[in-house]
Amino acid sequence: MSTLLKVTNLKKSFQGVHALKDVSLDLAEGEILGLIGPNGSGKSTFVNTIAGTFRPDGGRALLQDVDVTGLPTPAMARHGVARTFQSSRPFLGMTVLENVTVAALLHTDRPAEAEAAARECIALTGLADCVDVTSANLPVERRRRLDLCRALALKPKVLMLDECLAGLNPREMDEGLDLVRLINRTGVSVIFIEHVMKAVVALCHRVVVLNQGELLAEGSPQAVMRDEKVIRAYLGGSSKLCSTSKRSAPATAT
Amino acid sequence: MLDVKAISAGYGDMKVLDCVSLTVESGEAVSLVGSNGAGKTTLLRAISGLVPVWSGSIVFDGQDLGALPAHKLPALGIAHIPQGRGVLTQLTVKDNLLLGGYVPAARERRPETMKMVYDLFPVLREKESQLGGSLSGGQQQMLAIARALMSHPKLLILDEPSLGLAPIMVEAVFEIIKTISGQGVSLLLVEQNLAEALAVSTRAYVLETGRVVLHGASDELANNEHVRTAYLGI
Amino acid sequence: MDSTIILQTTLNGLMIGGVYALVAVGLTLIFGVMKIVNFAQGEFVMLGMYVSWALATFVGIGPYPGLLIVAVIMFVGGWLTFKLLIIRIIGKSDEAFILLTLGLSIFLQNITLLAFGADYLTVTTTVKDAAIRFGGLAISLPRLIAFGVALVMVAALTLFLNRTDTGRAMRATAESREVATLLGIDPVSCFAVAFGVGTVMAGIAGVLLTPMFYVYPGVGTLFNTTAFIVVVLGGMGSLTGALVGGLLIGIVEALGGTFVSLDLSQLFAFLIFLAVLFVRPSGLFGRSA
Amino acid sequence: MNRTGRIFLAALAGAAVLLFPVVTTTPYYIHTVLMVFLFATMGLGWNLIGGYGAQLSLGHSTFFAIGAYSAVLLMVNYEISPLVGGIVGMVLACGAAVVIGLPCFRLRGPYFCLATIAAGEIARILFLHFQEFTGGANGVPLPFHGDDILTLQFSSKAPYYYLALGLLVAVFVLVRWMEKAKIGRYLAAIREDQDAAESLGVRTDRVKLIAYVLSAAITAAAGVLYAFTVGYIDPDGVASLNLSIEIAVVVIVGGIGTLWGPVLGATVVVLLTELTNMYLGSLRSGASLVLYGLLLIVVVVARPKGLISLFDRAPAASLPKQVGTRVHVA
Repeated sequence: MSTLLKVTNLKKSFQGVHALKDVSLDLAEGEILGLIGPNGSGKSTFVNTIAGTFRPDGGRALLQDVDVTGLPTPAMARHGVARTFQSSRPFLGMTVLENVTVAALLHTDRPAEAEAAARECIALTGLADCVDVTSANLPVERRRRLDLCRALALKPKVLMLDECLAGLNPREMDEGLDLVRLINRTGVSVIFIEHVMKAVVALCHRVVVLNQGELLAEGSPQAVMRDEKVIRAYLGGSSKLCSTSKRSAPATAT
Repeated sequence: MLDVKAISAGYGDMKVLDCVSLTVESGEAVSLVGSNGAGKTTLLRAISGLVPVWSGSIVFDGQDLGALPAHKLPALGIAHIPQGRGVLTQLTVKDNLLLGGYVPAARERRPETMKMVYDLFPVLREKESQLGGSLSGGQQQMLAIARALMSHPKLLILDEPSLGLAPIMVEAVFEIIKTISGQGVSLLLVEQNLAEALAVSTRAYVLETGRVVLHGASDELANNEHVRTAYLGI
Repeated sequence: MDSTIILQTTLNGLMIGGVYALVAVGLTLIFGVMKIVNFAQGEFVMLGMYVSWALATFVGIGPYPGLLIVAVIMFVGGWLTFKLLIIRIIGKSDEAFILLTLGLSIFLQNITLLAFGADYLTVTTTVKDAAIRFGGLAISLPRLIAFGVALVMVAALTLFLNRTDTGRAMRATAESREVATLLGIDPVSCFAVAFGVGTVMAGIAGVLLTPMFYVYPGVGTLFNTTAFIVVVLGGMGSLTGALVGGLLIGIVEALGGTFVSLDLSQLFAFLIFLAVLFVRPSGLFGRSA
Repeated sequence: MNRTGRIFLAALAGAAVLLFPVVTTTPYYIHTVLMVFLFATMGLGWNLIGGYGAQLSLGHSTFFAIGAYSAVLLMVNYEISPLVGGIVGMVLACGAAVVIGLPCFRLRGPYFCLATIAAGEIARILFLHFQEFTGGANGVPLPFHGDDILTLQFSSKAPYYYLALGLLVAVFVLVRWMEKAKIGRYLAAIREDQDAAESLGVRTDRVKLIAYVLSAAITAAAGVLYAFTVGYIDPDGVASLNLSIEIAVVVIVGGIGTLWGPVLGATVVVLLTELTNMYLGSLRSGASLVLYGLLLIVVVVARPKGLISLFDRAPAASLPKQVGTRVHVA
């Protein structure tokens, strides 16, 4: 697989706090790359810096050997780097179709064409039953789908998903994972940020762990999960939990 | 002491909490765990009156909180440290602390409380005339806790106190939380650092998509298969 | 150029700048705490002038002795405005506040026109024409008093915000309504106090201006735009900024009016305003975001 | 109401509007309705940026004045037809919009609004100052040379009425097309959430600038027509902050970001002002403005979506029932 996105020595700090110290990573064509790490480790800053929300203080981002470092957000989207937001951000006053049409207009000037393309994406993401529903009236699960659907309509090369499954129950989460796989199969490379490890393990080809704005580990999901450094970072410098005796757990279910 | 009965709540049309019940006894430390977006923060905010409760009731110390505006709750003895610490960055450390004791009952005892708090956090005394925003993340968390203590709370609500802190700072913060808990203040804690959370608390609730799916003694939950696979990836 | 004229002009500008500062400090307090722009601030200045005029004409209390009465009336007026109108749109967009206060400004200006007509009214005081002279320069006494009272008011407000619990509560509310609430502060009553005090500042400015300006319904518009300029120039929400900005605009207008062209005197203020807005939107004394 | 009923009513309204100058001979009435047309036109133009683009501009009188002054001065000083002068004015207004818009769109919240006020006031001061060119505060009267479409001068009000109506209809059609076109969709997205719009590739600054420039051109066109209808312009009349405010108020009262809002708003605001002036007399000219201020206050507090929201139909489609329920797997 050839490298699609190559990030080298990315740096970003806010008022003296180094959110990203020196992060380098590659995303291969067709890959789903998991990006994990404790809250505040710099995952969202990474996405925001690549997506153009923040200008990096240093480092480079190459998309298919084109330098896209520090481009503003719309330009990144036009180059084929799409993202979703940690908290779902549909255009609340618009219907699902109108939402997706805005995204589809990136590739055409004709609203009718864009609408047709939008309808395809909507069908693909399982939102057909609420095409004309105002997105403010959608439940969380549908909003998450709408996020993915809008991103899909952009026909991106790279899609960065910032906790796109947050707030979903296990069944919905499984459906969400299927949807991400589907998008990936259309030829979109994915950077996948998620806290729920089960989802990361199930979905990602490769995982990168960030901690304190630095790359902590990298490898297959299974290998990373077993990594002593990673366990320590997640458990806050101690391994209390691992040392507790392996009693069976008669916790009360409600 | 705190009795949350079957509450539902959310933002706009979006339901985030679905019939959640929870109790915190006097002097008890309870933690609330679950993945991002499960509704933990919303639950804390609903208790503090920052999010309107659609149905169900919240009773604190025998008083129904439903009818009270949010700013009346601190006077009852509820202190809530929000996610991101809520330090007033444009105010000095001292002004932050003075406002911690803004409620009338605490205001009378402010000088002595201030001394007590400074003894607990000597670094704050050193920096008392600096702006809150100039402190490091760890110091800001100390300030947030110190400010909460200024009101002599009966119940301390903490939302992700370890967020964005270096591991060594996390340890320190949890040491302090343990100390406070040891002094008889009830705790309700949301924390993604599961190990620390379960270590300081006696009981815990697991929240998933706005519902309590598990609850029990902290050490039992720590070994629960579901918790371990879902939240720790072990 | 004659240096005496330059000095004299600067001095005149400085004095009037003190009053600009007073109007702007009220505006910046309201903006700082509530994050809203009050387009009716100039009309509150105008109302202060009318109340002062009415006291002098019908009751025989001159502007300076009547200062306190006007302050109380204006506080009640501002507080009522808040309770009747402003409170209804808390949490809505910036635009809603701009439009609401714009409507209020039009309403107040014209209701005054209906009540008192368009005549230019004057208030006479014993000090109206008095002046202090030194080294070839002269400061009219009303201007000096206005300047002095303005400085004292700004200082008092600063002390109030920094040294009292209510003041601290207001600063807390200014930074985060939510955190303030969690500390037991009622943000809405802080808003009410801010709006009331902001109105008082405008009213007092009005009183101080009556000996030097004609009193008429449209007089407030003169101060509305100037106050915005000053507030943005100083950095929205910064009291020191509003004070320095007020003095600066006063001097710029006076110098520009004297040495370039009287009808261009406001132009310079606007140009400085735009320059600051584009180069440093946080203002001279504001904290950059 | 069924479809035929609606078509019938629309036809009736259309006929009434077309025949109005024929049945009434009072120039004042014709002038009043003409002003409704002009304000509706300006409202539609303002709405492009203020409503659809959600950038509250209180400096639109600048464009109005540029249009009016360009056409009038070119005719008075160089005998250039206002049909040409008007185009020049519109182009100049577009230029001014670019100059004002480019830096101002970086500003958010109340700063944008304040910047447009400042720009407008600067323009007014400049119009006042360059007396040899603009006549300063005395303004510029248009000497009457007899009826001629090339000089836009007519002894009767009726031709102006039809010109204003034509302009209104043209702008209305343009805006209606834009609402559905790419730019309209992008503007709507910007209004909802600028950051999210950018993440979908919308170049927000560019889109806003296009809307602003178009808006300026429309306002300038209205300014040209106004100047020749009234036959006299001065800075306090055509470049004032009050005019800027009135243009915005028309839209806000009617319904911001809607197609019919500006039309409804112009009708209500202009008629209200004229009627109170007529019945209470010009001596008490404050009365109409008191009502105007009150109207604005009431609309903002009680009807933030404008009077047009009184005609709102049933709420849009909602979610199919089964979607709302969640199956929970513990």
